[in-house]
Amino acid sequence: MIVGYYPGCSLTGTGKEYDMSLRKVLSLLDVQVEEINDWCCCGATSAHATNHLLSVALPARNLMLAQKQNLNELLAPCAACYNRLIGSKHEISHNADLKKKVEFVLEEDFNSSTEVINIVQLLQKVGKEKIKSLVKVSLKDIKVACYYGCLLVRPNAVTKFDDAENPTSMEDIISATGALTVEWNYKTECCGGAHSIARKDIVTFLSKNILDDAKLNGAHVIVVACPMCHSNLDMRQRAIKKLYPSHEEIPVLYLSELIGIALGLNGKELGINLHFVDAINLLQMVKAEM
Amino acid sequence: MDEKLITLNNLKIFAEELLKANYTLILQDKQGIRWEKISNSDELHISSKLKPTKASFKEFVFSKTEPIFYFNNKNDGVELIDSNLSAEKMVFFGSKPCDAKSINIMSKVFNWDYKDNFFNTKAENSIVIGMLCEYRDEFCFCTSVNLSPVSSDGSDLFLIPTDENNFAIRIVTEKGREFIQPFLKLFAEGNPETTDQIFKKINLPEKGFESEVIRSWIGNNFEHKYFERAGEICLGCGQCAFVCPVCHCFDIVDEECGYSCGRRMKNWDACQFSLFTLHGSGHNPRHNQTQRYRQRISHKFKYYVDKFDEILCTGCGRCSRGCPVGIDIGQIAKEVHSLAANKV
Amino acid sequence: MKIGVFVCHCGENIGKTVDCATVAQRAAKIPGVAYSVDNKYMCSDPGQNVIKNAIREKKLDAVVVASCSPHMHEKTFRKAAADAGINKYLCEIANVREQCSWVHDNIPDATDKALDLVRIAVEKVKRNIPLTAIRVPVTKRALVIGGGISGIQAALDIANSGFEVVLVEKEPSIGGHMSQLSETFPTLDCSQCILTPRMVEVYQHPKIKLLTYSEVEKVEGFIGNFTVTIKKKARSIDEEKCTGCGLCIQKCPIKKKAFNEFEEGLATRPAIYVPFPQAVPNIPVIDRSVCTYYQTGKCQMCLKVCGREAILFEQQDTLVTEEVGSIVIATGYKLYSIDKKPEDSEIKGYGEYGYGKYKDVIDGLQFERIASASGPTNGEILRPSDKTQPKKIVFIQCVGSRDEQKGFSYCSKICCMYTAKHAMLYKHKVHDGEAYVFYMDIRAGGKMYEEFVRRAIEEDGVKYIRGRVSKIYRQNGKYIVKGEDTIAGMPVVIDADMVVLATAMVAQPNASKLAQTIGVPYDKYGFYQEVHPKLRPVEVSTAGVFLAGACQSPKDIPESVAMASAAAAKSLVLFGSDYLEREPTVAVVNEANCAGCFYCLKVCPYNAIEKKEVKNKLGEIIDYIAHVNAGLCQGCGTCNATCPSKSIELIGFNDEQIYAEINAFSESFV
Amino acid sequence: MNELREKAKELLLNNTVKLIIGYANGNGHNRTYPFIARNAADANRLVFNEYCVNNLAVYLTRKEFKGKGIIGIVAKGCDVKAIIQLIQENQINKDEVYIIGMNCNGAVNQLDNSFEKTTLAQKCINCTVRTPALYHALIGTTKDIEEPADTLGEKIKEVEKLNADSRWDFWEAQFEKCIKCYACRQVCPLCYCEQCIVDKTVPRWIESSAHTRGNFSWNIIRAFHLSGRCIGCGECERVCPMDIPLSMLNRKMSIIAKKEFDYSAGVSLDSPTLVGTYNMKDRQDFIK
Amino acid sequence: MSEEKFQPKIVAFVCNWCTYTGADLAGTSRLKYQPNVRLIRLPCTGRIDPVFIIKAFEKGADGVLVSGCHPGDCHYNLGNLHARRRFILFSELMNYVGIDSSRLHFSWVSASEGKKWVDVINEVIDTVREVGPFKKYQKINKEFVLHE
Repeated sequence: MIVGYYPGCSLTGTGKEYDMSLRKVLSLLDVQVEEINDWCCCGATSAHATNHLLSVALPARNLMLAQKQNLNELLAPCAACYNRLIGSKHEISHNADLKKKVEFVLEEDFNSSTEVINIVQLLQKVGKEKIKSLVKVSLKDIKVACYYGCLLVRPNAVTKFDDAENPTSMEDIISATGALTVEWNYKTECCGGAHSIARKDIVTFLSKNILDDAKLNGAHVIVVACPMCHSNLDMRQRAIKKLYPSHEEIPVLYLSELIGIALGLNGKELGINLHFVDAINLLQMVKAEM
Repeated sequence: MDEKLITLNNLKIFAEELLKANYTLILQDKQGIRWEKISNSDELHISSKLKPTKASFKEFVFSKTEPIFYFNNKNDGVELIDSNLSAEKMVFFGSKPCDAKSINIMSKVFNWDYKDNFFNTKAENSIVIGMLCEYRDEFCFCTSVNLSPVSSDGSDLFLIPTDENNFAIRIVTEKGREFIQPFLKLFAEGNPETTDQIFKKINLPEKGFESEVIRSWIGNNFEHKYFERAGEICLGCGQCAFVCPVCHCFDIVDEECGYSCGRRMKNWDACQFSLFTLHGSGHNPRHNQTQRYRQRISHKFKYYVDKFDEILCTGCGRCSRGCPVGIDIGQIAKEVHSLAANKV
Repeated sequence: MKIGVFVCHCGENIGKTVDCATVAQRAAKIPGVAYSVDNKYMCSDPGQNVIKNAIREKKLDAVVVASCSPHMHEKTFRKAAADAGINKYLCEIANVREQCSWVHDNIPDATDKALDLVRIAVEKVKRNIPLTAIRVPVTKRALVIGGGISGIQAALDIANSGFEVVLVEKEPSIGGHMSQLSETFPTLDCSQCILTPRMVEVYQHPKIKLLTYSEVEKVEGFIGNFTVTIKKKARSIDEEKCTGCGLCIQKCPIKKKAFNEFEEGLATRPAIYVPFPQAVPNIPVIDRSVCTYYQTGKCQMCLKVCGREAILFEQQDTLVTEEVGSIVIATGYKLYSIDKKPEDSEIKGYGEYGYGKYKDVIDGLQFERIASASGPTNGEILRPSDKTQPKKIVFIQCVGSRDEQKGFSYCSKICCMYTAKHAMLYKHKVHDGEAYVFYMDIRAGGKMYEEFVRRAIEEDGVKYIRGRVSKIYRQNGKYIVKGEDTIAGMPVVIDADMVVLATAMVAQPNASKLAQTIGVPYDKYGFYQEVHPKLRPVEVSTAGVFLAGACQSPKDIPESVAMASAAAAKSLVLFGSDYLEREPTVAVVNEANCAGCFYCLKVCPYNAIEKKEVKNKLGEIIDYIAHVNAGLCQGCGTCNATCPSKSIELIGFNDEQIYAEINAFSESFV
Repeated sequence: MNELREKAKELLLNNTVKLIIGYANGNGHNRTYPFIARNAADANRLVFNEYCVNNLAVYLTRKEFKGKGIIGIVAKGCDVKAIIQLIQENQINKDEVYIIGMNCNGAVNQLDNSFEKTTLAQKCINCTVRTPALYHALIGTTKDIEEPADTLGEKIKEVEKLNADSRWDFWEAQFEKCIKCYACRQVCPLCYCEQCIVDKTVPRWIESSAHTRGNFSWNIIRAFHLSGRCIGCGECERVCPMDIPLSMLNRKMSIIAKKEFDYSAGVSLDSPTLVGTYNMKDRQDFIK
Repeated sequence: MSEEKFQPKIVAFVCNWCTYTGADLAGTSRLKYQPNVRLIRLPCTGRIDPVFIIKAFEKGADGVLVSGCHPGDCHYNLGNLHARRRFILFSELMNYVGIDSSRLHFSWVSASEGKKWVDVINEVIDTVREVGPFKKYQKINKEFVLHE
C-alpha cells in the first residue's frame, strides 16, 4: 500500500516525534509513504484567520501536488492539516466562484481526485487484523483515554468520518493492541487550541479538565492524533502543577506511539523521550524498553 | 450476329466513358451480397467465375420500396401528388444469364393489362451486359428451366472472356447496338465462330427435371400429400422471394411524411408470409405454411407458365442457397419430376 | 368527424402571451376542425355556453378546449360537453396556460406552441371513443389497522353509523401509546380515564370485530372490494373460554424475567400476562420466548391453575380473510431509539447523551410511566437507578427531531407540550425540585397550549434554557449536563439527578412493509404519504385507503382524533352509494393477437391481468391468453408498453392516440 | 448417431411422442436441414453432427405442431436455452415437450452456404451448455474442442470505442441493406408473437417499407424486444441474406443484461425474467 | 450579424401524476423556460414505450425527454420501476447505435419540483442545442421525401 504523506509544519517541529513514530509504524505495517514534493503551509491558524482565499488556495496547491504525483490517498497526520485539506477540497467543489478564484491563484485547473485521510482512517484501511497480527508487546494492562479534540472528526458533513459528538473510531483501532480504552467524558472537549501562546491561563484550565476526567475514569495514558492537542496536554502539565499542586501527571502519547510500543519499538525510536511528561512508568507497565 | 472484341484495359475505359456519359454502373459487390453502384471504373470487378450474389439486381428495376404517389390531407379534402419517375440510365455490368433474363420475365406481369410505369421506366432505362457463367454449385439448375450459362437471352450485350485480359462482346439487341455505338472506338471486330467454340467447351449443369412435366403434374395433383412434407419445415420468411430475380409481388402501404401528409409505398411482399393472403375479415385462404409453399412452386412452374408462357424461375439457386432451413427448390422440382415419372 | 376548438384567454393569463385569436384561426385549418373560436373566460357560465351551443348548433362530435391544465378544469369542460349531448370522453384539454403562457414570454413562440398543443389535442380527440364509467359494487365494511386512539375513534365513528368494522391491533390489547400516558396536556386530565371507556365501547360494540394480537398479511382488490388476509398470532389462550380472572398471571413462576413493553422496560412482567390492568380484551397472552414450558417443556403452572382449561399450548397462528370496502390505517408512531444506531446507518445516535448507558437518562414515554399513578412507582417521581427522588431534573427537547445530522429534519410537534407537562407534573409532585428544560424554540400552537407552557414557567417555576446540550456524563453520582444558554451566551453545566430526553416521533419500524402490502406511498422518513397536503390530507393515492393519526406525521391526541373522524367520514362517503364509478381508462386485450407470454401479468402493479383459457370447438383448452380484470386495473399502461406485439392497449391512452399525438408535432418540425 | 435413431424409434413406437423434430442430411452436401420424424423409417434418417446449426426450438411454437401431443425435439444446449425461455414465457408446456438433449462439440460456422469451411460457429465460443441444462434423454459425449478467439466480442468493443456519430454511421450502413425479408424474425425461436409489431398497422410504429428509417426502427426494436430474452443462438445473423451483423446487437444486449442485472436468459426455469421484474437498486445514474 | 440560434425540437413524454403536475407547478409559480418542448401526457412512465421515442425522432425531434415520478412516488407504485429497467436497456441500446445521452434524456421530476422541471428542460434544450440539429436522423427521414 502506497499513501501520500503531507507532514505539515508541526511534524517537522514540535511534533517531530509524531513524524518519527508514524513513519516507523507505517513501515512495519507495510504502508509506504510518499511525501509530496515542495509542499507548503496547509493554511491553518494564520491564513484562515486572515485571508479566506489564501486559506483555501494553500491546501489546494498541496492537493494539486499530490494529484501530480498520482497519489490516490493523502495522509495528513496533523488534525489541523487534515481539516484544512479536506475542508478546502469540499469548499472548492461546492463553490464554482471560489474554484475560479483558486484556479486563478494557482494558475492551473483544480481537479483533485486525491482522497485526504487522517491517521485513524489510514489505520482503518490497514485493518485491525493486520495490526493485531504484528503485535509483539501486549498492552492489555494499560488503560487508554482516546482524545479526539476538535478537528479530527469535524465538520462531520465534510469529513464524513465517525460521529462528531461521540466518536469511537480510535478506540476501535487501539483495541487491536490489546489495550483497554476507558469510557470518559472529555474526548471532544476543547483543549484551548491555538490560545496556547496568547492565553496560557485558558489552555491550562481547559487542559486540566481533560486530564482530570481521563484520570478520574482510570486512564493511564491519553492518546491523541493532533500535534496541537499533544502540545497543550503534554507541555502544559507543569504549568498546571504550579497552579494546582495536587495535579498528578499523566503521559500523553500520539496514536502512532502507542501502536509503536505494541509493535515492539522502543521509546527512543518512537521519540517518547522527547515528551515533557515522562512515560517511563507506562513503558514499564508493559515491559517495553525506553 | 455482331460481335466485337475488347481488352480488359479498354473495358475499364469503356466503363469510365459510361460514367462520364451519366450512366449508372451496377455490379456485383465484392462481398457477394448484392449489386451496387460504382462511381469509379477502378471498382470494375467482373468475372465469369463469381458466385451469384445473395440478392439479384432486381431491386434496381423493381425497388424494395418506392413511393407511388404522395397525398396531402387538408381540411377541405385530399390533394394527390404524383411521384417522380427516375430517369437514371442504368447498366448492369457482367450479369449472369440467370439474372439477365429476369427483366424480360417480370416485364410480362408488369404489362399484361396495367402498364406499370415504375417498372417500365426503369427497365427501359436499363442496359443489361450479360456474361458467360462458369460458376457451378449444387444449387444451380438453369438448364432445367430452359436457360444455360451461355445464354444471352435477356442481355442487351453479352460478354465472353476469351482469355484473362480479353473479352468478346456480342451485340444481342438493337437497344444494345445503339448503346454501344458512341463507344465503338474502344472495340475491335470479333468473330462469332470463335466464341461459339468457347461456348461448346463450357460445362453445363446437369438437367434435373423437365419443367413441362412439373407443370402438368401440379395441374393434376393440387391436393397431393407430397406438398405437406415438402413445405412443413418452411418458417415463412420472405428470403426466397426477396433474393429471387423474378419474384415480383408487392404490397401497398401508406406512411406519413409529416403531419397530415403522406405517401403510398410499394413494398416487396412474399407469398410465404402468412399475412400475404390474410383477409380483412380474418380469414386466410392459405392458412398454413404447406399451402403457401405449394403456392410458391405452383406459381413458378405452372400459373406463370400458363398465363405468360414463361417459367417464373431462372435456376439461379439463390433461394436454396439462402433458405434458413435448407429447402432446395431444384431438389423439390426433381422429386416432383420423379413423382410424375412414377405416376405416384 | 367534426371537432370544435375553444381557445380560452383566461382573462389576461393566457391572452397576454398567447395570441388566442390567431390560435383559433389557425386551428380552424387543422383537418377535422369544423369550428374554432376564442373566448375571454371559457370556464365561466357564458364560456361554457359557447361550447354547449357550438356542440348543438354545429353538430360537433368532439371538442378541444385550449385552457388551463386538465388537472384544473378537465372535469368542468367534460361536464359541459356531456350536458350538450356528447360523450364526456370526447373532450380533450390543451394546456396552454400552465405549460405555455405562464412559462414563456415571447408571444410568437408561445403562440406557435399553443397551436401545437391544440393540434396534439385535436389529433388525440379524433381517436377518442365514447366511454362509460365502470360501475363496481361497494362492500360496506371497513378495516381499521391499529387500535390506538386514532384507530379506536375511526372504528367507533364508522360502527356508530351502522357499518361493520374490523379493527386489527398487533399488540395483545388496544389502547396504543395513549394508554401509557399519565396525564394529557393542556388540561392535565388522566389519559386512561378518558381512553378506557372508549376501549370498552369498542369491545362491546356489535358492529366492531376486534382482532388483537393480529397483523395484516396481504391486501388484494381495490376500492370498495378489498380482500384482506389477517394473521392472528397465537396467544396460547382459548379466547372463548378465558374469563380474564388473572390467576394464571399471579401464579406464573417467572415474574421478574420478562421485559415489560408497556412499562417501557421500567418494570418486568410474567411470561403469561396482560399488558396492563385495563387491557381490552382482558385476555392474557403467553410470551413464548420467556415461558418455561416453551423453553424447557416443563412447568404448565398456568394450565394447572386455570379452572376453564383455557390455556392452549399448541395453538397456532391462524389466517383470517375479511372482505372490506375501505381501509383506515392508524398504525401510529414509535419513539426514536437513541441508544443505538438504527439499522439504516445514515442515522446517527446520540451516544453523547448516554441513553442506555445511564439508567437515569430516560425518554418521554418512560417518564410518562414514572409519573403515572398506575406505573411502576405508583406515580411517585423516583429515578430508575436507585429509586430515590430526583431533586434536579433536566429535560432536553428536540432529541432527534429537527436535527439533520441524526436523519430527521422534521419537528415532532408534541415534545414542547409534553415536556412542559412533564416539568409541571414533576414540580407538582416534588415541590422542592428544580426542573430545567433545554429547548430550541417553543412551538405551542394550539388551543390553550401557549398558556400551558407559560404556566409551567411562571406558576411552576420551570427553568427554560434556550440551547442545546453537548454532553451528559456521570460524575460523583450526578449527571453533568453540559449545554449552552444561547440567550445568555454562556455555557451551562447542570449537575442533575435525572435527565429526560424528548426524543423524536418516528414512523413504525415496519411501516414500509405495510405500505407495500397495501400499496401506500410513504415519505423518506417512513410516514405515509397523503395525496394532497392541504386538500386531501387523509387520502392516499390508492383509492379507498385513508390515514388517521401519527402514521402520517407527528400529531397530538386531538389532531389524531380529528383525523380519525375524517378518515371515518371518507369511508362513510364511500359507503353512501351502492356502486362506485371508476374511470374507464383501463387496459383491454386484443385476444386475436395475444401470444400469451404474460409479461403484462408480470409488470402489472395491481394483479389485474388474469390467464384466460382458450378452448377449441371440443371444449379442450388449447391456449392461454391475457385478460384484464377491469375492476382491478388502474390504467397505468405499463402492460401496454411492455407487450411486444401491442396486443394489450390502454383505453384513453392507446397506441393509436399517442402515435397521433407524436405525429402532430411533425408539421411544426418540417 | 445410432443411439439417437434408436432412442427416436423407441419414443415414436411406444407413443411417448407424437413426432420428433430433428435433423436430416441434405443431398450430397454437408448441410443438414430440419426434419420431422413421424415413424421408425423417418427416425432412421435422423442425424446429429457439427453441421446441425439450426435452432429447432423455433418449431415448438408453430401451430402445425403445438398442442397436438408431446413433441420430441433433438436439442443442443443452446437450443435448450431457447426451450427454457419459451417455457418461462408460457409458450410451451413443460410436459408437452420431450427433449432429446445432445452433448455438443460445437457447430460449424456457415461462412458458405454449403458449409465448406469448418471453423467453429461464433455462438459456440465460450459455450457453457455443451451438456444441455434440461433434457429427458441425453445422447453423445462431449470432448475437448479448440476454440478460436471471440471475434464478435472484439467487434462489439470496436464499435463501442467509436464516437456516437461513427456508431450511427456504422449501423446506418448496416440497416440500409435490410430488405425486410424477416428471415431473422422467422428463424428466431423467441419471435413467436401472433402479430409482430412491424405488421401492426394501427398505428404503424415501425414502417414496413425497407427504407433506412423503417429498417432502423425495425432492427432496433427487435433487438430491444429480445433484450433479456435472446439466448444467443445466432440464427438471425446466420440467415440474414444481407449479412447484417445482428449478433452484434443481440450480444450487446446480453452483455448489458449481464452487467446491469447479472442476468442471463434461458439458464434456469426458476429464475425470474429480466423484463417483468425490477429491483429498487436498479441503476439510475442516467436519470436526472 | 450574429447567426440565429438553432431552436431544437424536443418531445417530452411525461407521466400525468408527477412530471406533468410538476410542469403545471412551474407555470403556477410563473417560472420561465425555453419554449422548444412539447409535452405528451401519459398516465405513467410505465406506459412509455421505446417506440414512442423512436417515432419522435422519426417525426423530426432533435431530442427526447422521458420524465416521471421518483422511485417510491409512482402513482401506480411500480410503473416507474419497470420503466427504469426498460430504459436502462433501451438507453444503452440507443447509445450503442449512436443516439447518446445528449439527445435522449431521462429525469425524475415530482409534482412539487416545478423548479427542477425548469432546470431539467432548460438543460435538455441547451444540451441538444449544443449538439445541433439531428442531421443523422434527418438524413434517413428525408429518404423518399418529395422535393417540390
